[in-house]
Amino acid sequence: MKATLSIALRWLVKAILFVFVLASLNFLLIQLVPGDPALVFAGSSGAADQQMINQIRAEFHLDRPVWAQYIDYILRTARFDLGTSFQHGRPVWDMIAERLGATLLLTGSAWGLSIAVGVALGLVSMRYVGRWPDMLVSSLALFLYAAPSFWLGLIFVLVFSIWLGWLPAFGVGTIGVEHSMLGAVLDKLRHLILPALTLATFYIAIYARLMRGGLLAVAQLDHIKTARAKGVPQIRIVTHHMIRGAILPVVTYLGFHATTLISGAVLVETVFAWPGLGRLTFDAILQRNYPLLMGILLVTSVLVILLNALTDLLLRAVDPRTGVSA
Amino acid sequence: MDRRSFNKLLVGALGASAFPLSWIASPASASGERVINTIVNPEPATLMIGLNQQAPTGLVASKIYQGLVRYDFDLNPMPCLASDWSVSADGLEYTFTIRDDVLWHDGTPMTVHDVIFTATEFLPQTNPRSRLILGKCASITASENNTVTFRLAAPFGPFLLAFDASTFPVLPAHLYEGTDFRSNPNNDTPIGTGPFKLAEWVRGSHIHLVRNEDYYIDDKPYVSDIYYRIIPDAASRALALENGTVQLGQASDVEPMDFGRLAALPNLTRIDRGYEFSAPILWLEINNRVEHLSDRRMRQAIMHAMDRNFIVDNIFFGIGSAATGPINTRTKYYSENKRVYDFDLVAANQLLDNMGLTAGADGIRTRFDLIVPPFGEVFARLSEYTRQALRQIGIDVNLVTTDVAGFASALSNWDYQLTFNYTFQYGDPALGVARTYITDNIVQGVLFSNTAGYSNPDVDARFAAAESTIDETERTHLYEQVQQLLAEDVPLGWLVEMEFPALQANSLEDVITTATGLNGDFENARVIG
Amino acid sequence: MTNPIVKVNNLSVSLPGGASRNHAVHDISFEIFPRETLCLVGESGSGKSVVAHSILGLLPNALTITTGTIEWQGRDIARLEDRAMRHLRGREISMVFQEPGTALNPLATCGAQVLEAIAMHEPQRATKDAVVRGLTEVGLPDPERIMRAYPFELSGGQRQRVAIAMALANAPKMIIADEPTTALDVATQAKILDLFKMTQNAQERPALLFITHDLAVVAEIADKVAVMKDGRIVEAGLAADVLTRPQHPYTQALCSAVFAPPRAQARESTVKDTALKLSGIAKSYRKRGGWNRKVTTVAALKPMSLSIARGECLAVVGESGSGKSTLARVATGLEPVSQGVIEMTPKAAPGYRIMTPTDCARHVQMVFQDPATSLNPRMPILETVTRGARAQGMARKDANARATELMRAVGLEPEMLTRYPAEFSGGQRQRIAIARALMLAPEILVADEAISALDVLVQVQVLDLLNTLRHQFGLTLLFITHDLRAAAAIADKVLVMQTGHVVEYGAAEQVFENPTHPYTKTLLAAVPGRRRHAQAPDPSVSCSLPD
Amino acid sequence: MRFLRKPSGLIGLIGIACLLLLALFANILAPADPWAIGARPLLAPLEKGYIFGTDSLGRDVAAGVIHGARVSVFIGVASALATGLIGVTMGLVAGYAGGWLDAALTRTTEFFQVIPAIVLAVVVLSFAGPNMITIILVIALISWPPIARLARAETMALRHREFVMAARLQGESRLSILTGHILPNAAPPLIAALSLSIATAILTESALAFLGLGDPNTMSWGYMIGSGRTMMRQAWWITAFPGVALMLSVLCINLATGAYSDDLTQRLTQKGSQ
Repeated sequence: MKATLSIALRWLVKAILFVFVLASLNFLLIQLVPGDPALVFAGSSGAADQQMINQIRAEFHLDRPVWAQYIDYILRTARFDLGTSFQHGRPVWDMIAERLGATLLLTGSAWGLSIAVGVALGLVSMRYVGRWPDMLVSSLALFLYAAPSFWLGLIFVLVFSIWLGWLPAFGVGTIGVEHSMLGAVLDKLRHLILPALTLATFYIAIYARLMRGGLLAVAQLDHIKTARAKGVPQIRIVTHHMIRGAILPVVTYLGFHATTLISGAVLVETVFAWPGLGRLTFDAILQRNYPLLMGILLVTSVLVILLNALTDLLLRAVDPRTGVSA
Repeated sequence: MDRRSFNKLLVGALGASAFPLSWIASPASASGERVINTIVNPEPATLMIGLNQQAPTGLVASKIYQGLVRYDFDLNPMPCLASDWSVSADGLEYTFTIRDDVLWHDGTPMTVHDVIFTATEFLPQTNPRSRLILGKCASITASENNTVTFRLAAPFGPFLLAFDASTFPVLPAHLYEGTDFRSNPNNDTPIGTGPFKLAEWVRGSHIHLVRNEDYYIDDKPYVSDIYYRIIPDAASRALALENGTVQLGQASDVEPMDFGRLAALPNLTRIDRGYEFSAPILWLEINNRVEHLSDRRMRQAIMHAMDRNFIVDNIFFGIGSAATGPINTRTKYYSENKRVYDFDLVAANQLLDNMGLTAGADGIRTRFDLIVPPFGEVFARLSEYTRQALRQIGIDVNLVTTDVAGFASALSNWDYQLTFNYTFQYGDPALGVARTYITDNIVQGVLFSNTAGYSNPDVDARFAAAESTIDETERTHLYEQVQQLLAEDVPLGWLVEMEFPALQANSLEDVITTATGLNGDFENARVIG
Repeated sequence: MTNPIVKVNNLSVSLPGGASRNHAVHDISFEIFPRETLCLVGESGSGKSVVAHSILGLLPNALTITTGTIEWQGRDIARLEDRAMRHLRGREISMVFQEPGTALNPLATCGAQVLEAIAMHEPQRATKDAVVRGLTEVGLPDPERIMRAYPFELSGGQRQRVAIAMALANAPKMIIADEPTTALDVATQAKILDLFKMTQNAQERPALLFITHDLAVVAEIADKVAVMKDGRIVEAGLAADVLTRPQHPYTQALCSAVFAPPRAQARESTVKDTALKLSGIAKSYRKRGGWNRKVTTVAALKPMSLSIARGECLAVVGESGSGKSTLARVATGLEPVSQGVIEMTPKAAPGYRIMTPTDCARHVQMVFQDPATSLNPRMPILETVTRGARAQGMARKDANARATELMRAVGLEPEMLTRYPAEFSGGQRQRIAIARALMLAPEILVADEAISALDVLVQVQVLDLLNTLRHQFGLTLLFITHDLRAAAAIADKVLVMQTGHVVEYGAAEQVFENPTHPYTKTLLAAVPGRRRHAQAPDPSVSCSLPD
Repeated sequence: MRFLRKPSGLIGLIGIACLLLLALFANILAPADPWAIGARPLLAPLEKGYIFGTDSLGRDVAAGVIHGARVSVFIGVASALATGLIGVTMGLVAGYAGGWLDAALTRTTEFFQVIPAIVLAVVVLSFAGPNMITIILVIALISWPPIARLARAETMALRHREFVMAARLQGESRLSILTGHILPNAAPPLIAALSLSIATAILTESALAFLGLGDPNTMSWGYMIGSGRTMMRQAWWITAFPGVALMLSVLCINLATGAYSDDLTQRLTQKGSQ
């Protein structure tokens, strides 16, 4: 037990150090972006004069030297105080919390959808390798991989909500309409289908190809021949001997996919008016909203580290060898 | 961990994420028959209208707060919180009689003290436009029987046009006096005197206003709920208007292309009133300090080269009309009597030849950079059109894109050659037009000032004179001369008189009754559906 | 006579187009009687493994049985469809494969895999105790731990025992063993062969079809033997007859290639100065702990000292994991020593001095084990051989000339220099590796298992080449091997290592004739073919290495 | 080039050939400047001889698609090369050097992955202004980490190979070993990954243009999709045709690369040299 504790501790220290370095680099990165938030804030209010701009600059602490701002930022981050957003005058935590729900719902379901459908397609194409289902799945995967997600989203909106009118084209839920508990959930799901599908298409293709490649590779390993020599039927060979090995590349990709989960969906969020963190990040940059942007980057990176740790654990669970290899 | 448990993990992950906390509470709402659903875009930063003059805040908060007066379509003042008003003969004293039967949303009675506090302490600190106008008052005093007197240092023609809800929102002294306005907790729960109160604000989704039961006009407002829905994407907003989920929207909510189509739909009508107070002009911003652009003939050639009707038809899709000069036809003192530049490539090339700018082998006389304003598709198409139009008279235009912050700093620090810009005219040239052309408003680092760097003493003198007299005929005469002078110098390439018509479902009535249009307080709005 | 349990008659299996020959195996016939062991022997590519796989229908889909039948207890199973064949596999005929490392499912515990073997055919018997019994039968010490362990946590020998336990799980009538001991080192090989023999004398012992390339193993275990070459059976019969009186010339060549039991010849030992001196050297590795294991340090080489005289050949023998390759790596400077000093005395400048990296390049070179990866597949031979010399500043013209000269020295035509490694056989590639090593005229040549990956006949040729080159160029040879027979054939001195330290050192004939250390004795005893010989009727008439 | 025998490889190559032809001879195929406002706006496809119709300013969509090919191919190939340059060097050095340098380079790779692509894009583009060069730089900065990880894995696998150790023993310098031995053997999988990154680069460029971060002076498919977005209902062709062109070219690149890497893995497993 003591070993795992020290390992966990070491991992924690490494994670904190990584976040600290990240926070500092975020700060540096954003200072590089030209343009002055005070001007943006004043500009968009339709009328501004020098006094107002100075007033804003003072209020946003932009008048203090950069290094002072940096020290202040690091100290506040250590206390988990992400400061208040310039334009909205509201604590960054609240703004992220509101959007986090929508983001996790969208990217989470897209993530789940892409794994489920991707792995299933991989299995189907393996089962009928060389025959028409395999060709169909491979070309479908290539098509999904090639289609630009935002263009596909627009086509989905054009077909499913404008021409056919089956699904709502935007937003997260119909507002101002009387809902029972179940009705609300159903309504959210109806709104979720198109954006989640658009976001998932790209990754469905990847997981299908990874799964198919994984299965083909495992099929050539010796222990499959041993299993056949033991008289194990083909179905059981696939389920008990092949899938677990073939899922390894899929699980390793999960780690990489996790990094894009949080703010990778800005395109889909733009097309479907989905109030997620991706769109918020994009707007925050345009408005040079430093505290909000740095808050999002910090939360994203912490989440990514946690997700990576999760996928590592998953990888260890699936393949005990990873624990030992040098 | 075999396949079955892997799937269980998968389903579990999906299930957990489907019930995030902040999502489940979907708002109950009153019966549907007296409800207005409309759009606000982008989501306002705050609803405290005293602190923030941005458009979305004004759109929503104008139902919660009220000014002393409101203006009819011809910009004549009408009673609001002030039941009556009088102007002294010498134009120096304006006395308003304040209603004594008004309650704040939290039940406290609204008094003269609130007006004095708003005029002397709150607005000068937070609203640059009010600060400019209130700064002209020598004294602001309350006198007996509920009246407030504004004593001007010198006569100021358009003074009466400065007391609507956006320029002069009356604010609750009992909540803000002696506090730091910006960090006052009440900013999250706006308390006004208007016909509607804030019920709920779900960030990223909608703002729900509900009827003010103790409004000082008994039977008003007729509508029970207003929902401002936050829809970031233009195509989605157009769809909302089309399928009726939203009954009210304005031209800037959708792309010009969609507006024409939506207006033609049976369930929607186009309202061409309600933007007289803002009535902006869109112009090609020309940095008069840049070589060649400082020469009047180059600017005149550019005016000749831009086909303004093509722009109105194909970029604004009919929402707007060709601009002829610095003052919008809907603003006071507009005058026809000035030089107008029609679309004439021969004249344009002639002017450039006179300047001695001969075209090189590739047909190019000179090059300019044009910054594409990052405010949507209209400006992108406009920039692309300008590049092709000026290409025909030998001027090669290189487009430069940037984001809001880049645009703001380039424009205010004069770090540009060509771009586009527009400002609201607030009904009177002294309020919205003069600031763009007078020499002493050339201030670096400030937007909406004389960024082009144009300076003409004759123009300065006439603007100053017109501002400090209340004699209508003299003001009309002076502004006519200003328009003639500016038409000769062409400091800016006036292109389009922007219009902001509203789109209203047939189920609504009397929604737009004032010159501020959708920024009115919907006191008379009615759902007849 | 009871009829044979399996009868293969004129079996032919076709190869896909573009292969070296059109048939993997052609017109193969043999019989195996109950409780009898038949050995199929031949070099790699002779088709012996194809025969084994075709019996159980495990041929890769590129190969198909074209003619012939395989009768199992009177029924032809050559083209049996999968469902019926599955009833046979693992129940009546089971199979053990060559690579213990990959034959077991890496992601499942050994216990689960043995249990599965039983559960496939007699679910009611598939209990924990049955598995424990199976594992103890194959001589695994701690069956409880082995059941829960994953294959990668066991040694090669243990993994092969688990594979055999799986094969014996349902008391099959026949076991097919496809080179089960080739990947193991000598001592473990001996134990596994004993295990197979032990299953032979059980009362209901299964027939055994044993595939191998090593005649010594045939001598150890076979009742009958069939010798295969290029897909045909060239000779077959009782093991004793075929081994002692080989008729077919190919069998005779094979027999002669099997080295005589380690009876080294006396060598003239003119004492010369010491070429290489390793004093008090040791080497330990820091193995990075994984998720829940701490960082551990492994002492690969415990402190030892050693010196090699100029022109002498020292053979370092020991099982895998004994530290002999680490010694090679350290001696060539490929890896730094944890402690101790390595000194050498180049011919040109006598007198000891500490070996520096540039010394390695000029004075010490190495020939590696696996011909497939010892040459860069993407580089023509000329470039591979001359690149090192040119890096040391030799002009292109001289380097090419020397390369041509060395190619002849190692018995290859210089025109081959322009070709790529893929176009050469294993033996040829090892010759090229030797030519590359000699390019810089080193004084010390280290051969780390240089011949163990080659076929028997080729091993002999390469060993002869090393010997002749040693004398021709006056090289000092450090020959590292696990095969005592090869060591005996070439070494002047022998050093025996066990788990990182030296157990015995001395002249070759002294160590092989009367070893002092018990470990050396067990190693010698484990050399296959040696003991059976003892019981052979006429020990003098045996395969012995013509001098 | 045996992979041509596979149908997918063939289709892919033919597609790429057409794309290159389109890109190289753009001004011959469509002499009119794609930005020129020549005709009535919003003509439907095939109306008045405009096969793909015209957009909201009356510009010929077909000319746009053809000239767009040039931009996409150029940016695709150039950013793939830039990605390869950064990724392979980082991967090789990290894989071969090991120790603290490896740790440092891997941390940098991780950092570039954690930072959302959009933030990186805006920082670079607003700093240096969007033009062809900065867009290529941005795409390279976004997509080099996966290439670096692949190159590092390949190098670490090859580092302990016997022919590398032999080269070290022969006194070859690190650089000569990296370029002579490691790179040629690591090349095939890297080439497959890099050709895939051409496809992703084209997609990323179109995404940047869609978000308004593209180069305003170049007619690219992404720009056309973005500009037609708001008029999807009345003028679907403005968005549809560049979208289809974009998808077809990415599809062909994937087909060809897929066939090449399948053939490659087959050759490697047959030879069983690994």
